[in-house]
Amino acid sequence: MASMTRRRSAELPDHPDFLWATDITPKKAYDVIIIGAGGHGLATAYYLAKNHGITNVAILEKGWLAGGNMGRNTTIIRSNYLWDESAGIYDHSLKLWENLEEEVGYEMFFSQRGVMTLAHSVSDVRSKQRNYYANYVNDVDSVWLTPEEIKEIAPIVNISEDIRYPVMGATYQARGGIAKHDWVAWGFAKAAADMGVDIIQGCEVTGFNIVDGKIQGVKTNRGDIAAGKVGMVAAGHTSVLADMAGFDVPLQSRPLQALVSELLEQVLDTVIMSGAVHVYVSQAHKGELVMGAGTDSYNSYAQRGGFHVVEHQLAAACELFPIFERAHMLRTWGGIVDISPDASPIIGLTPVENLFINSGWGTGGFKATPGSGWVMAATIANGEPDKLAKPYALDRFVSGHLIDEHGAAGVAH
Amino acid sequence: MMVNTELAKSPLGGIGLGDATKVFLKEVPFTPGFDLRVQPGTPAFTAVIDALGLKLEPTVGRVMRINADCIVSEDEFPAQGGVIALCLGPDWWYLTGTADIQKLLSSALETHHLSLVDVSSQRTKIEIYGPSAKDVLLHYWEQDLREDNFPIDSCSQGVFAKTPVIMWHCCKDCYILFPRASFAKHIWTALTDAAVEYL
Amino acid sequence: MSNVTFTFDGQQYTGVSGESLASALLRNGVIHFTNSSYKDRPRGIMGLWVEESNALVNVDSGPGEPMKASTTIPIVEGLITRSTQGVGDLPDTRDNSRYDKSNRHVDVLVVGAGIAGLTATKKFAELGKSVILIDDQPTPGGHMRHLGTQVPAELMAVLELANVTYLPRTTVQGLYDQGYSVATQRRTDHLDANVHTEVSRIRTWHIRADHTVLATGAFQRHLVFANNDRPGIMLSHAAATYVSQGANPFKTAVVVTVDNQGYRDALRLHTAGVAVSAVVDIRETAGGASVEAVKDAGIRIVSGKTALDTAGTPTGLVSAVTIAKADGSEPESIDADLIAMSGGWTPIVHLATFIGIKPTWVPALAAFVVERNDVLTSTTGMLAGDFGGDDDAAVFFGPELTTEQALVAFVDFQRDATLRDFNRAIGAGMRSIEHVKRYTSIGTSHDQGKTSGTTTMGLIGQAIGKAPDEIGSLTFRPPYISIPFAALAGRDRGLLSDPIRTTPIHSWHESAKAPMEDVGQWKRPWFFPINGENMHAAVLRECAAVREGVGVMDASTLGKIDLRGKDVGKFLDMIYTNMFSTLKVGMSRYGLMCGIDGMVFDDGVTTRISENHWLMTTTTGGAAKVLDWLEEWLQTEWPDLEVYCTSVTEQIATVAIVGPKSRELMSRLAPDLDVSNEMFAFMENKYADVAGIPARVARISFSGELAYEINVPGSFGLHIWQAVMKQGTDLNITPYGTETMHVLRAEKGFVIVGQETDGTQTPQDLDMDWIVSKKKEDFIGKRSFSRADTAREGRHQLVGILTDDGSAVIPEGAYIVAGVDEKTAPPVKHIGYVTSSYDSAALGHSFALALVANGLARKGEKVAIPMADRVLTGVITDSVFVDKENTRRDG
Amino acid sequence: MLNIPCPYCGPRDETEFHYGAQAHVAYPESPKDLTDEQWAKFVFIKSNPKGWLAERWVHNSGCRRWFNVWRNTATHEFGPSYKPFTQQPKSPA
Repeated sequence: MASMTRRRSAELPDHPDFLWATDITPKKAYDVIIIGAGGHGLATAYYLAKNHGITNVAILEKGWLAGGNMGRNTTIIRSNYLWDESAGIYDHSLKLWENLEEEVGYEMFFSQRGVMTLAHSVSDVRSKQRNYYANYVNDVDSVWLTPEEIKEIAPIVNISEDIRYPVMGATYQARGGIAKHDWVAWGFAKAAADMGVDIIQGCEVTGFNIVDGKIQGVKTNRGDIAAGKVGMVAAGHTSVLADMAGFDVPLQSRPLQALVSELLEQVLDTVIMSGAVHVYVSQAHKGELVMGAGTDSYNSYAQRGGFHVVEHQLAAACELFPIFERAHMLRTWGGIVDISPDASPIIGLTPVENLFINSGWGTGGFKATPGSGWVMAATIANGEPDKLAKPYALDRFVSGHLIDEHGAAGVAH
Repeated sequence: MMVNTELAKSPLGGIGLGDATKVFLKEVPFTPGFDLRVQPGTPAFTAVIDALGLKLEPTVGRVMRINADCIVSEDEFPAQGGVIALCLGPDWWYLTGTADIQKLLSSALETHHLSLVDVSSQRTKIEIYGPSAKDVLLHYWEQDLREDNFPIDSCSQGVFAKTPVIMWHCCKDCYILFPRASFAKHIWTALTDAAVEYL
Repeated sequence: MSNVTFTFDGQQYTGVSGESLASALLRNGVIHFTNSSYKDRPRGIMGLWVEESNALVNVDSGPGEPMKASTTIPIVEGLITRSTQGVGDLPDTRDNSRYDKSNRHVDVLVVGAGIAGLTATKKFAELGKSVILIDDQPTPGGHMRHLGTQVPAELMAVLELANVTYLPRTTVQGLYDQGYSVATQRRTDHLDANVHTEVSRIRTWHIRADHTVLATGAFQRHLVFANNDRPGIMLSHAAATYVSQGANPFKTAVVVTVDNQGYRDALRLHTAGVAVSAVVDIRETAGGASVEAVKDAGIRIVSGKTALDTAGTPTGLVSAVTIAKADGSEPESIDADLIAMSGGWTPIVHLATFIGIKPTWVPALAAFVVERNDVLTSTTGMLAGDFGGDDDAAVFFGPELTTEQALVAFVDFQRDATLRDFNRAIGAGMRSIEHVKRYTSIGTSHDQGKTSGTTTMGLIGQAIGKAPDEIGSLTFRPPYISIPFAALAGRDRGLLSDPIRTTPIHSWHESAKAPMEDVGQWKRPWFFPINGENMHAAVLRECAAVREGVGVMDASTLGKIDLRGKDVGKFLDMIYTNMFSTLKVGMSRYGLMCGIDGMVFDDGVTTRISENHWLMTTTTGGAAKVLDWLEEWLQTEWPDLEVYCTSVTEQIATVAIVGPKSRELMSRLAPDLDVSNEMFAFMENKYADVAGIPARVARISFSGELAYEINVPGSFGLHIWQAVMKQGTDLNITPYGTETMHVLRAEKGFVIVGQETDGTQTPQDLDMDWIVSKKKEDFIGKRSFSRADTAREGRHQLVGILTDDGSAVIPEGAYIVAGVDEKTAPPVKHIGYVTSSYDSAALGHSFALALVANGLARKGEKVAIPMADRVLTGVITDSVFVDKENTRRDG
Repeated sequence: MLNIPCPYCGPRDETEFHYGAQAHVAYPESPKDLTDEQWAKFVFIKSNPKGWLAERWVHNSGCRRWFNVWRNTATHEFGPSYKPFTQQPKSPA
């Protein structure tokens, strides 16, 4: 690996002395209540205040801020999706990322180190190339790499033709990369709080007050709170909330596992995904390898999955990246992802007036955090779907106009 | 169907390896096999039992046989007309043996709703025997092989080295795998790799 | 006890075989072990086992491994190690060690072979249960090993019982649902060199136990005071153990304690010849045997005080400790080269929390414990709160410190996280343990908070006036200790990383040096190059041979499902979009399947062998999926249908001979078979001896050419293939692979599911409305066709595209823009994309299939295909390029 | 690694099964008589509760049978499993 210069990783800078007020007592009423203080909920509140001047907002979180998928994901950011609708919302999100730290005023370790998606068979190459050309016409930056070019960018990739599923090429989005999830969430939280948003942790929504099909507020373990508008941004728990509100959502909550290694000298300075062999990996700023795989097959809210999924993923990793053979798995964890039938999000109005939904981001929510918050804020503020969000309305499942991103999801499920 | 072994090829060419005092592995080529599907408690079921002369019990995992003592390391079952029935599902048996099973069941097939499909080429047969046989298998087989749970003449379908197989505990220290022909080489590689430590 | 030579940071040392690297280095007087990750402060060994968070090394000898705790590495002759600063490095060489896995079911799994674990083992073994006893130490006894006391003989005896399996040097890494555990066993690292290579270095155990006993014991905690990280500051239990085993570089010790364990360790230090200047106890009063014994030994006891700060030598080793009251008053300095901390016990709750059990805080023990006794899981020993009596610990984590002192008071050594960081987190509004962890990075290092976890919760409690269990719950994630990736890959590496499927004819393809295409798990010949042809040349040659002469293809990978019963026709009428119940015996029909969403799901040819016996073929990749699909409908929706499904994919080998000369070849292979069109029509099946083997021959064509598919039992596949090659020699029989097959079918406009489809196409989209029955009341997917979007005008439809430049092959997947005058620079509105694209020998021209919005109405329109490096132009055509009238299929 | 109680084979590892989501969602008597909304509900909506769920699995590496089982999605605890078209045991909740 002569072509590879190994870097020592650095300590992260300190967080600010003050982040947000704790132990807030909820007011009797708010203009807008956001359910869920995950990345998307925090971003929604932030853009409600910043873009629409709506600051009489409460974010209700049953646990601790950013303690769901936002706190337990592999932080990959990219916008090289297949369909035009996806290119619209994900690339909007990526453009927001590109100025986010400055705008929010918080270090987020947003690093555009590129995202590589490997192809391992003739048909795999065909579908990845289609993705590449789709990105081209949508003006989403993307290049096609030969195995040799892959080796240039990521010397640790095994491009030998003798491995079980040889690397035959890859799409590469140079603008893609990673960010540090807690820092992103805390940046949004601090900025929102600074603009007057109440972040109320340990406050669980137990029901909705609905009169004549119109939302009046929510019931919580800390009493009823009235609200003109309510946004559900609860990822894996969306189905539970929708049940309370009396409508169906086509979502299934599944475990998604990830793992990290110990701190290692830098050997990988891009993000590599391989749907065919079910592994994706990046090396974080401090030097740990961060890896994810496919979701477990069954519904679960337990935040844990089967160990065989992890074993399969590490076997695949050793084949693709022989240098990882001696790396150690230090910690595994599971998140709860809300999977929609077409692997695309569900954003917009619900059968209940002034109750809005943003869910179904499945395995790919982190990259969309700013974009999702942006369109959700606009949708709530205007009472009608933002133009980028329109295609993602619930009614697409009735009309059949699905946006099938299974092929383009991080791992083909 | 009688196999013309002049022209036929088995997936592993009858390969064998090992040491019977530790563990021995070998393919037994051209073992006849049939998938039988019939609903217990129906006239069809009775007809099958009469035709085979073997009282099938619809208990998944049970193996029943007549005239078919398993003699490991012999390529043939000793008796002619032997029938072995592995119950794979509530209405599903895998039949093997030396008898002409197709012929035995031909009249039942004409009059009843049942399915008998020749799968002699669908699967091959690998014998694993010796004191370490079970240990070798447990490197890949995740089901419970303890004698009280999987005694002699138990069978099971499951995943072996990431491929589907039928497993039969045919006699002491002896297990038989029926892997699908297309996976036979993979399973052989996996088995021999695991056996190394015991030889 | 023999001596062994090993290397640490380039210097050779001698140690006692069987001891740990940490022990051996202390024996050699190495106290300053390394410097810390970020603040570069001198650090020494502080712990005894996996709780160690300072003394990590990279192992360079043997297979090599980064980031190992020196306290867990058995020294062996020739061991070479390097200290790390909290960051590992990965060698570029392959790790050729063998790793494997094994699976066990057992009545009872006992985790931990301390007294509690051995006692539990005895209990269950005597009840006749099968027991697996797992312990991460090389020998049983737990703490007794460290105390050097004998394990009672009746407990040692259980290891010999027939129904007990004892696995030493094995770590239970994870506990999961329904009694499933994962453990890793270190099988060779403790052995001297050249172990037999067939023995796996690490074995991963998968264990399913009816009941799991957790007897995991406890770690000792450190205390948080200023400069508490100097080399020579250790956990008292660790220091006393090393010293009493002869690894003693120390002269004078001060023991700082919150419980009686400190007194017990003071005595061990004293006995081993270390001068104990004082036992400093935060408690005002202490009693018990160990306290009395310390008094009797004449050791000074300081009550109501604790360590506040330390002083160091020029090289950074600890030289003195300042003790004071908890508020910092009444300071006094005492010289010592060993500060032994006893901050209380932290039971090892990891495995319990992995399955969602929340530990409970017991103030009397100053510890989180797990008391559990249910069907699946029980706890015992220190984990369950049995600390053996007289510890009497104070709930105390460290004295009040000034901001300056807090800057160097370490909570997490490896992360260099200090009380100051911690205080800032509280000040910033962090309340949840999870937030504090993330703010400070406490507990995220190599030891995953084994020592700092409880301390952190205690400190938050102290800071905001709550009990530790009000802060959140002490939760850990698997694995218990870090595991090499390769160990978890086990044997699933190289050839075995994923099963390879081959047909009976595979050996022939290999000897012909055909490059293989991975189709799912199958290896299929891609093309058959002769004398150095490239793929393009080979495929043009193969295509031409098929269209003009005769070619042969191995079609054995197609999925095949045998269907029996009187209701098969009725069933297939629901499964396929077209009608099957009307199919005549002996005939085959092509069919298309949709999902309930109306989107194309699989396709294939199904044959009616006899009245109640059918044979379905599926795509190569779709076989398992389709069988599951059929069974699902039969079992969960229509159980009354008399249909049995049996997979026969490998049972039947299929050799397709294709091309105008295939009739001649077929008649040679089967002299008794009348191969004339009159007697053997398209889509008909005949039975005949082919090359001496009874076969079913079918007039099925996927190329548009006259073709015969010869179906025989798999074991005769190779024989038939060889016979075909022999009989066809003078006809210039040409074997061809998947690529040529794809070109030939594309020239005829035949779709490939997965290439022309991506799960969003209806049959109508594929210009296959002809295959959608209008007569049938219902079939799977029918209802979805009438949904607003599915029924709308202008959906993407399958068409052909001919480029203006016939030598230019459009890349598959390229997107299409309407008209050639339109803007082609991105972003640009597209009307569809290319699904298949090839050069064609038959056309002498490239061609493509594409899905284009409203494409069927657009035939003749000009289009552009914009790409980064060029823009191609062409015209939309019909999707059939060769033999539109289907005349060739009859020869 | 769940240990799933197959009513025919007994408990087996999760890897031998495929998941079938919510049980007791029957194919409509007459799809053509359903509104698009009703049809969409059948096609796309599957119950996703936090807690006890009666769900389908198929033992596709074993006896190949589909069956139903109660499982708690919050704890992964299994309740009784039962064959299709047999009386559904009441929820363990």
